[in-house]
Amino acid sequence: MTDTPASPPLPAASYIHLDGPEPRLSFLKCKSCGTMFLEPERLACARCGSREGFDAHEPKYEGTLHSYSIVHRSFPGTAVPFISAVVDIDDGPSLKGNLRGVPFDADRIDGAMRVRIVFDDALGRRDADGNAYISHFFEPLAAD
Amino acid sequence: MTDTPASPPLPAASYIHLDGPEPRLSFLKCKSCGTMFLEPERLACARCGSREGFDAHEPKYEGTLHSYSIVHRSFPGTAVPFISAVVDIDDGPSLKGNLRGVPFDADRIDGAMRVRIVFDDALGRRDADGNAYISHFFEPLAAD
Amino acid sequence: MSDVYITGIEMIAFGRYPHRTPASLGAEAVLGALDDAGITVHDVQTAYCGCVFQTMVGQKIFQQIGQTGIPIANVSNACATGATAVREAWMAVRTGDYDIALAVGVEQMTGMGMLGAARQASIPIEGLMGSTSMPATFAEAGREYAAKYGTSFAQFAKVSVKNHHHATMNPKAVLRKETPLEMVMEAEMIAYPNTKLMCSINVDGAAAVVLMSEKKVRELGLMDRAIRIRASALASDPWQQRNPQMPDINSATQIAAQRAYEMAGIEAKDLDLVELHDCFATAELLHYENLQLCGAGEANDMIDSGATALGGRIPVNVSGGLLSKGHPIGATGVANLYELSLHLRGQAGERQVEGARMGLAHVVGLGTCSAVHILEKA
Amino acid sequence: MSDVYITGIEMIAFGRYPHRTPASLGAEAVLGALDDAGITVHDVQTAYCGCVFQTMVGQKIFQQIGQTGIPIANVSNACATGATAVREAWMAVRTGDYDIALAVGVEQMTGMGMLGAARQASIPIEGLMGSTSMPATFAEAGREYAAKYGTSFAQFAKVSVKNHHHATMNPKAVLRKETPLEMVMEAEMIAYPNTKLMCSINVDGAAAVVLMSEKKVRELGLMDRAIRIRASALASDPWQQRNPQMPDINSATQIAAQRAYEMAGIEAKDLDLVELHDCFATAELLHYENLQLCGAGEANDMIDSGATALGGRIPVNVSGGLLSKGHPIGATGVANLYELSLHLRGQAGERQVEGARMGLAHVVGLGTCSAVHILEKA
Ligand SMILES: [Zn+2]
Ligand SMILES: [Zn+2]
Repeated sequence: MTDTPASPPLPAASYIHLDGPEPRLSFLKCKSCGTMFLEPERLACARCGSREGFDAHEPKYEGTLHSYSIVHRSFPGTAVPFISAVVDIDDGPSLKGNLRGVPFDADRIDGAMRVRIVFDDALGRRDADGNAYISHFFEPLAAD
Repeated sequence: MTDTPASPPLPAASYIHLDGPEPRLSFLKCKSCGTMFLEPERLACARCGSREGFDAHEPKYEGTLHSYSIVHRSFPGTAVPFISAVVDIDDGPSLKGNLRGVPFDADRIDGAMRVRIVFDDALGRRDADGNAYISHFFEPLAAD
Repeated sequence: MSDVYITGIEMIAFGRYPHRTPASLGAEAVLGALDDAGITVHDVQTAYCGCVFQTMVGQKIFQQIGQTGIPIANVSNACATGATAVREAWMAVRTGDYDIALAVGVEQMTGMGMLGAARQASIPIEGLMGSTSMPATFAEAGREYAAKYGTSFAQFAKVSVKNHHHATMNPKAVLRKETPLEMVMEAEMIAYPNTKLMCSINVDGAAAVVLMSEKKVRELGLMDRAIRIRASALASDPWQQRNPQMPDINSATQIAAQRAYEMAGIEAKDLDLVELHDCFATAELLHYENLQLCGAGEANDMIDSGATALGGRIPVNVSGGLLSKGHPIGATGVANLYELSLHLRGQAGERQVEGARMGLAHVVGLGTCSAVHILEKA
Repeated sequence: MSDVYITGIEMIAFGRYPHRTPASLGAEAVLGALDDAGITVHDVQTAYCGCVFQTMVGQKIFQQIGQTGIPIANVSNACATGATAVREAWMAVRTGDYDIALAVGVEQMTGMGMLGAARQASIPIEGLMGSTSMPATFAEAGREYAAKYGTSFAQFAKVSVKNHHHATMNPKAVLRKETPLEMVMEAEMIAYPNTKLMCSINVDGAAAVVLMSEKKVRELGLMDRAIRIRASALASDPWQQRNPQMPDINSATQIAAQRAYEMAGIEAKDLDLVELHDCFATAELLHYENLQLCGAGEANDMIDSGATALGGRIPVNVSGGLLSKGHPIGATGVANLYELSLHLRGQAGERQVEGARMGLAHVVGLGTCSAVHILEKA
């Protein structure tokens, strides 16, 4: 039995970049109105309709929780519970992700908490070729 | 190794009935206008719109070839060549089926030939439970 | 431009019909609508069919009930599919080219899980980057409102209590039982704050409607049973910062509602009842505000005070709503109009909104679009 | 009622775009059509998107190019999908409610086999009860005509020779090479008499069109480049004895064509060119007769004499047709109008039909429906 050497992990979303020492985020920013988008390429801006093009933009790695749900039942095979969260990133777009490091109890979750964006292995998930992935996660800033 | 006794074959289409000594055809016939349909049940007549209902109708087992194609390539896994034929059944509707007993050569096929409707095993095809099926086929009458 | 009227409408009992086809379900609804209008398939001049999971269902329906060669188009607009079919039929009559148009919505969902299917990716992202399940998506929409206005879990749950209660009076609803508040809150938690009893139910169903020009209604002497379409509005989602990461069910609804009120020349206070898109209990409260039934942040009071219950100031989802009637996607938007029509005709039985003269129907489909219709007793 | 005009139209080069999405392909066509009309996304008041294999593509397109909240509906009508989208946009303008409507058709078919998928059953019936493959289905339709009028294999094959020749002058066609008669007849036999070179090609593609009311065309000063829609007709299949066992592509086409001629107040002899639904070479000859381009049984002479070739009496499929341009289902019906518009504007280059003033576009979708549009230089 032989082990093939592990390939480097891949980004779990196109806006996660693994080309530097640390994973980083990069979004499209409309040259005309500054609106940010998550896709790697677009034909025009959904907000202003401009076709002037987009700049790559790196946001802050902190943000504010906007909304969330504590998920107790999901698609078959998905481990539960987990917290699905929408975060408004500082100087960036809104992003969806798992909020971790908080109890699964709405009474103990500050619905407008400040969070940091961190990167980690994609919960051990592998694609058909065995590749590992890096995903973003949210953690409460107050936990520092 | 044990053999389970073979179940009796099933009809390959709902208008084929295996409840007598020989397979037979039965179609819906509109009580109002006499139009015939292949489905086992309908809400109304597609021709006249009547909701008076339908009688069961057994046609003749002969008919006239209306059109055909010699199929040399079909869905993956389908044995070719075969002849796909549309036959106008005497005192019945039009029916699609395999025309057999003729050469795969358009120059040697009489496009308006008289045919008989026969029944036979469904080319050895079995469903997931191992059941055999009985299908209808067309054969040239002139071959008698 | 002359008005357009509903003269025939039908909804089949929603439920599970694993051995039937969408065409068969749709055809049953169409025949009922034709009978209700007192016309035959030969009178229908054009038809629109809404169905999400299958196509060419419109033609297949007419293959079941009478093939007359009329123009038939199939439309799809997520959960606004049925309403979009109605709107297209309405527009067809408005062109002046057709006097009798038919719209039918149908869906066969038996066998589909309540959560739908996960999106494809190189690795599954569900539970890794949050959830894209519908219960969680609408939970997040609800939590957004709650964060602004302090809506409690119990207040969201009361929506189910109310709508399930309404459904006990609707023989065509799939879930017909009282669910007290504790039962709703203690049901299996799917995606907080949506428990299982706060999620709509995937079922099979169909509904159909016959629309006629004013000229034709008068010619056939149907004005006494006719329902006037005062507005038909459709909106797509305008740009919003968090959409589509957080699907925006509010903006499209707000635009469609505003357009509908302007078209009808009325205000929300003129309505006698509303059927709105309660796909999850968390959604209903948001739409009170989106549809201008209350001011900003007043939805909590609306549900607490019983204003939206049968007998209240503005009854909402007296049919039982998607939460209890069931939600056969393509049929839902037409079924809403069926409910309104029953009330405007005074035929809603035990759940009748007394003296109802004006009603509003709303749907929202993720992706995103929203349709609003306003109907009035002719 | 005032006329409706095409003021902007675009088709992307058909081909294989495995790394793009239907929304991206559609958005490219829409931007081209907007540019062609000299307007922006903010001017569009309502939109219709035709796509068979995916839904909510209309909204996704506007999410790519500008979300303005307009009404967007997705339509599906088999191979008549794109044409149905155009027809709905045309009706929207005809209601008087909208001055600028957009229709887009798109399909991403990369990876789908040319034969499609077999129907599900307890056992497969393909090759047991004849064939339901498209090449065989249209072969049988052709053989029906041949049985009546003696059409030969070579005569059917000449359709491919002609249309492939036309495509050599169309840089947006996917197959651009001459195919002499022997090459067509000696290509792999798929379903006699359709050889591989007599089957249309599944490709990705998109096309979009901007429609405007007469008032708006004048206001924007676009009349010099406008194309008047003289007719838009849609028909479903009337009852026929052999349909659906033998899908009837003729009746629906005949009805749609007759309605279109009546609406336009013209006859077939007034046409300068035709783009018709040559999904298989065997289909084209039937449609000569269905569209009244010739009398009963005269299609054989039409193809033999070159009457339908570029330079002939009534050129058919000078774009190369579905046989060479490719057949991205949802886009095809809009792409036909693109071809007509090029000719009516005198911008078709090498394949220009000289002095073209009036053109007809036709599609037929199994299931069954047919749409016919008649366009005229304004
Ligand atoms: Zn912008
Ligand atoms: Zn009949």
